[in-house]
Amino acid sequence: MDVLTVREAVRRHVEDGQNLYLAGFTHLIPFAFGHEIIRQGRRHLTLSRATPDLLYDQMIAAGVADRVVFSYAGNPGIGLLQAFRRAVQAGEVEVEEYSHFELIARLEAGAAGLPFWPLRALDNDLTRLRARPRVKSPYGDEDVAVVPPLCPDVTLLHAHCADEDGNVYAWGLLGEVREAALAARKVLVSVEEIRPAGSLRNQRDHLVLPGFRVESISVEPWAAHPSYVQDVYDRDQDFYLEWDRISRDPAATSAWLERFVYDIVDRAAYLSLWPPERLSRLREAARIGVQ
Amino acid sequence: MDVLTVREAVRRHVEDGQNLYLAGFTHLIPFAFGHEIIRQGRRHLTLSRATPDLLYDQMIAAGVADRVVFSYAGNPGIGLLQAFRRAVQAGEVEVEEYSHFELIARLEAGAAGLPFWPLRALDNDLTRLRARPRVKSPYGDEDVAVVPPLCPDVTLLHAHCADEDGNVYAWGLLGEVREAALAARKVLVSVEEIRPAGSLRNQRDHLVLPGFRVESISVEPWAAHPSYVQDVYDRDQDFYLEWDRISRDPAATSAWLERFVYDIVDRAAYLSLWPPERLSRLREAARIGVQ
Amino acid sequence: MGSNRRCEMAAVGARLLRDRERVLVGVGMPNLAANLAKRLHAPDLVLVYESGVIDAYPPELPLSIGDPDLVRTSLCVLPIADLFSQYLQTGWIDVGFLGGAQVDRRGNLNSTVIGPYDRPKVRLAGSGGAADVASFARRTVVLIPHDLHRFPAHLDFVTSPGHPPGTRRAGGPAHVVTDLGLLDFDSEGEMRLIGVYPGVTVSEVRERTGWPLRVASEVQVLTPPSSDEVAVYRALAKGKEAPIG
Amino acid sequence: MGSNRRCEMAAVGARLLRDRERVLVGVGMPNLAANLAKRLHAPDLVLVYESGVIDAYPPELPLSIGDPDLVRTSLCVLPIADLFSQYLQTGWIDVGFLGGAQVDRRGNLNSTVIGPYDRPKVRLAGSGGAADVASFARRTVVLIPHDLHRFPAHLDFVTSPGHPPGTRRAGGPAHVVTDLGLLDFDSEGEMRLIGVYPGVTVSEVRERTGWPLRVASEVQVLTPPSSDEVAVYRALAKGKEAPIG
Repeated sequence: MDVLTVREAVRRHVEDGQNLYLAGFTHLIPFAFGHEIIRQGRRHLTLSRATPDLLYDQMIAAGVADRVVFSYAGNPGIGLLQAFRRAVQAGEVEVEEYSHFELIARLEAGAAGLPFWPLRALDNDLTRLRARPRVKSPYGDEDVAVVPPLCPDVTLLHAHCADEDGNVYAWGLLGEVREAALAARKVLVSVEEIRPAGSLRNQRDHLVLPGFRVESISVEPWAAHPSYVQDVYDRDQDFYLEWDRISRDPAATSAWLERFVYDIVDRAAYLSLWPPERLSRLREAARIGVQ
Repeated sequence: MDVLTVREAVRRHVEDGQNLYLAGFTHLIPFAFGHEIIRQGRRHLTLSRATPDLLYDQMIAAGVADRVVFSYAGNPGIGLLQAFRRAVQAGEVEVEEYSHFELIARLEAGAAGLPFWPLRALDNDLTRLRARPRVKSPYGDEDVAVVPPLCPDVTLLHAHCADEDGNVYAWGLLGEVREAALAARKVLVSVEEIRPAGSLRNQRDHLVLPGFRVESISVEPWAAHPSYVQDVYDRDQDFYLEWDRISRDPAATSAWLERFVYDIVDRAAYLSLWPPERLSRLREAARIGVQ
Repeated sequence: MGSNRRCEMAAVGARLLRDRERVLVGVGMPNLAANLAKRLHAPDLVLVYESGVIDAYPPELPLSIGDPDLVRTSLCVLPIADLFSQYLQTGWIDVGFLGGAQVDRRGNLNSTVIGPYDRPKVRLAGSGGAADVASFARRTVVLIPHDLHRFPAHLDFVTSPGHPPGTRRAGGPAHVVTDLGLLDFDSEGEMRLIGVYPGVTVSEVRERTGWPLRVASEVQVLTPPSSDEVAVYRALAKGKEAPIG
Repeated sequence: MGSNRRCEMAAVGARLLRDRERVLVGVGMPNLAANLAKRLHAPDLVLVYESGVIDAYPPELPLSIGDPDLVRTSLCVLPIADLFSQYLQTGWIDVGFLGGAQVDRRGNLNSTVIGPYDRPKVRLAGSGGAADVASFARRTVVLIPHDLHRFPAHLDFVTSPGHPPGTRRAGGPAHVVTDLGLLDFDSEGEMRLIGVYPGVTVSEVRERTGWPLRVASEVQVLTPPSSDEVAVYRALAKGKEAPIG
């Protein structure tokens, strides 16, 4: 396990053509990693994620992806992902689509090292269109649907903190984060802060991943902005609404990417583009909720 | 969800011939429920449990079981389960035996409502003897072993506490407790204490089971003795050693059951048979460890 | 759709939820209606969100299923895998409370594409958990605005299954709540109008439905929102107009 | 078996564990030896117990794999299902460190029955996780007293698989540590004596083995426990004689 900058972690471990899973469910979305991947000009990626969210919309707009593996491509609580929508309608990215349950079952197969995972079949057009196979139970007449494993080359995630041994801690909604990490060949993690080895031992209920499953830790506060980190900073809901507007216009989308991704060198530069009051407000809002 | 005495819970919900899972992994073993089942004279039970422990040894000695489903029938850290051993050698109970992984996979199938669960095959005599079936993956040439679901009629467990809505909280080693509960038709729970509805909401990391999955809660402090409850009382290791001696002798075993199970009316009476210093020592030992 | 009609829709949707039921709540109007129910006649309604949240009681209307308030007020947060596998798939969710882009006469929902799947005219968000919820919840209730685009004769894509041709399956869609009224499904699994809001006519509903809609022998006029329902609706919806629908 | 031989056995077992390895620790002598290694040359050894405990550092020797001290000093506690499925089955455990009632020339272990399975002469505890560990750990090390009953020509039951007939599988048994010496497995997967404690002869080992034991061309005399090893062993084993073995 190495402690690396986000830039160095992406440089060393993320390659063209890989299958990536930028994990984090509604919060802890690893925007810093995603933006760095755009900046370093990776191409022909397969982007896997149950909920692509704004991050994949931006990455698709930047042209890094050939293919998206997903189950819900919406702007949560707001509407559609416009860059994703355009790219699919134009045939510029391939989609491989599941229900949440099916996609997460694929990760479970990957995390367990098995060639398939069983679940009850869905009687819908995705099942029909993709001719999802079934397996007959040897214990009776029932058959069940099965999905193949999803094993990302690299899973990238953001967490509350890690210790110097690479043990990763997070809380709140974890969605499919753990499975996405355990299914991956490599795991890169950004964190709000890093603590001395051994100092988080009393936090064992929040351990997400032991250090021996982690390739690198990058200390990057605010790496999840505009998504949130439970109890640390709130979602920048205004930006989620703004993105709905920006992303409807390809030119505005490009301009945003120029200014907030390509033209800056790192996350500190990104943060300097946001009014400090806006960021303090998000911190404040997150803390109000903490009992 | 009802709040019932242990006696009433067993009277209402445990019937002859059922498949029971008295859950709890090395700690939280529901001795109060087990002893009550003996006292009420249930017969022809299938006793399922990864690690039968002293509790099933006592229940087998008392003649409640026709069949044991298990993966490790030892006295942990000490040796064998003598009553179990004798009963099996005499052909008085049937055994249905797995590795830990296989047994827990059966519970996972039960908890997910699926007709089988996949895992990598074991090349051992249990696999050969029981002709465990395999399933071919539709995604390649691999095949995997599959085990059938284990769905106990009743799972009985002990936990640290519950609230008045039946939400159940525990921590420490949970082993296969959650799966055993979720796989069951009914779940009966004993707890060290019960708290007002809503008062444990900040303990969400320790929630084992929501109230809507629970049939009844029984307030029964020390219900897990001689096993332990993490941070509340320690294992009565002396008794685990004593049982090794007692259980080697059928007459001594019967005498123990007479005195500690049949001749008493409830758990309070059971506890009065133990020197108070012994119990305080166990409480003390558990608290020393708490940071 | 005016704010009045939204309020009527939320109230009628809420009334379909019984106290102590476990309801898996979709984003938008279902979220509003479920929160309304919990604040009125169903205080022990168990709100479950596909993000893994069990038994939330958010102080304000959550903006999405991933709102931090949902976590703070929850009984617990499950990995999604466990929620779908051990609670939904096994029949422990009483009601799937869903929105959707389109619904057909069998209660099938489309939230995937308009046009052909491989080259869509409009690419929508896709299933999320909706297909799973529609398949495994003990019944589903759909909340959706009533117009010809949303009630087409033919769906381009079935994301979430309704009732199969010719039969009514156990589980599956029980009710559809629209901004015109309330519909259920008859014994053949075909959608049927059973109630309208005051001032709405049956022929108006038929005109805004893309197939010859079946109508119950008696169509009731739905009780307008009570002053309590209106007050709670307003408090919930305040400042949250954008995300709903 | 005398206390000296136990100490030698623990020391030789411990030396087979390398720092930073993840070792799944069985009850009894394996537990003692793994804790010895962690206190000496392998401070970052990751002790994993089949009870779900990851990276424990118990202040005293735990009485069983379910000791409350293991939980208090652990990095985390996993549901057993996750440990077996996501860590063991996937090859993340480097060493399975196991005891057993009997071992044969292929490294197969029996901990199930003596006599026929369906009407055993002696019914033993069964696999627990041993069959899973022996199947999926990257290598296994077996610690077992050396006598004719424990090293029979033929096992009544194979609980935990060793090397298949005629070949050596990747993974599987790497070493066997006994109270006479150290054995490994040759390229055909057959057990072979490679070391003896000072004062033990090769013919003594052969006499206490139930088949014609292969012997390496050079059998080393094993380095006796250092004073550190002895001191730590004594501190660990103190008052814990009963459970070991």
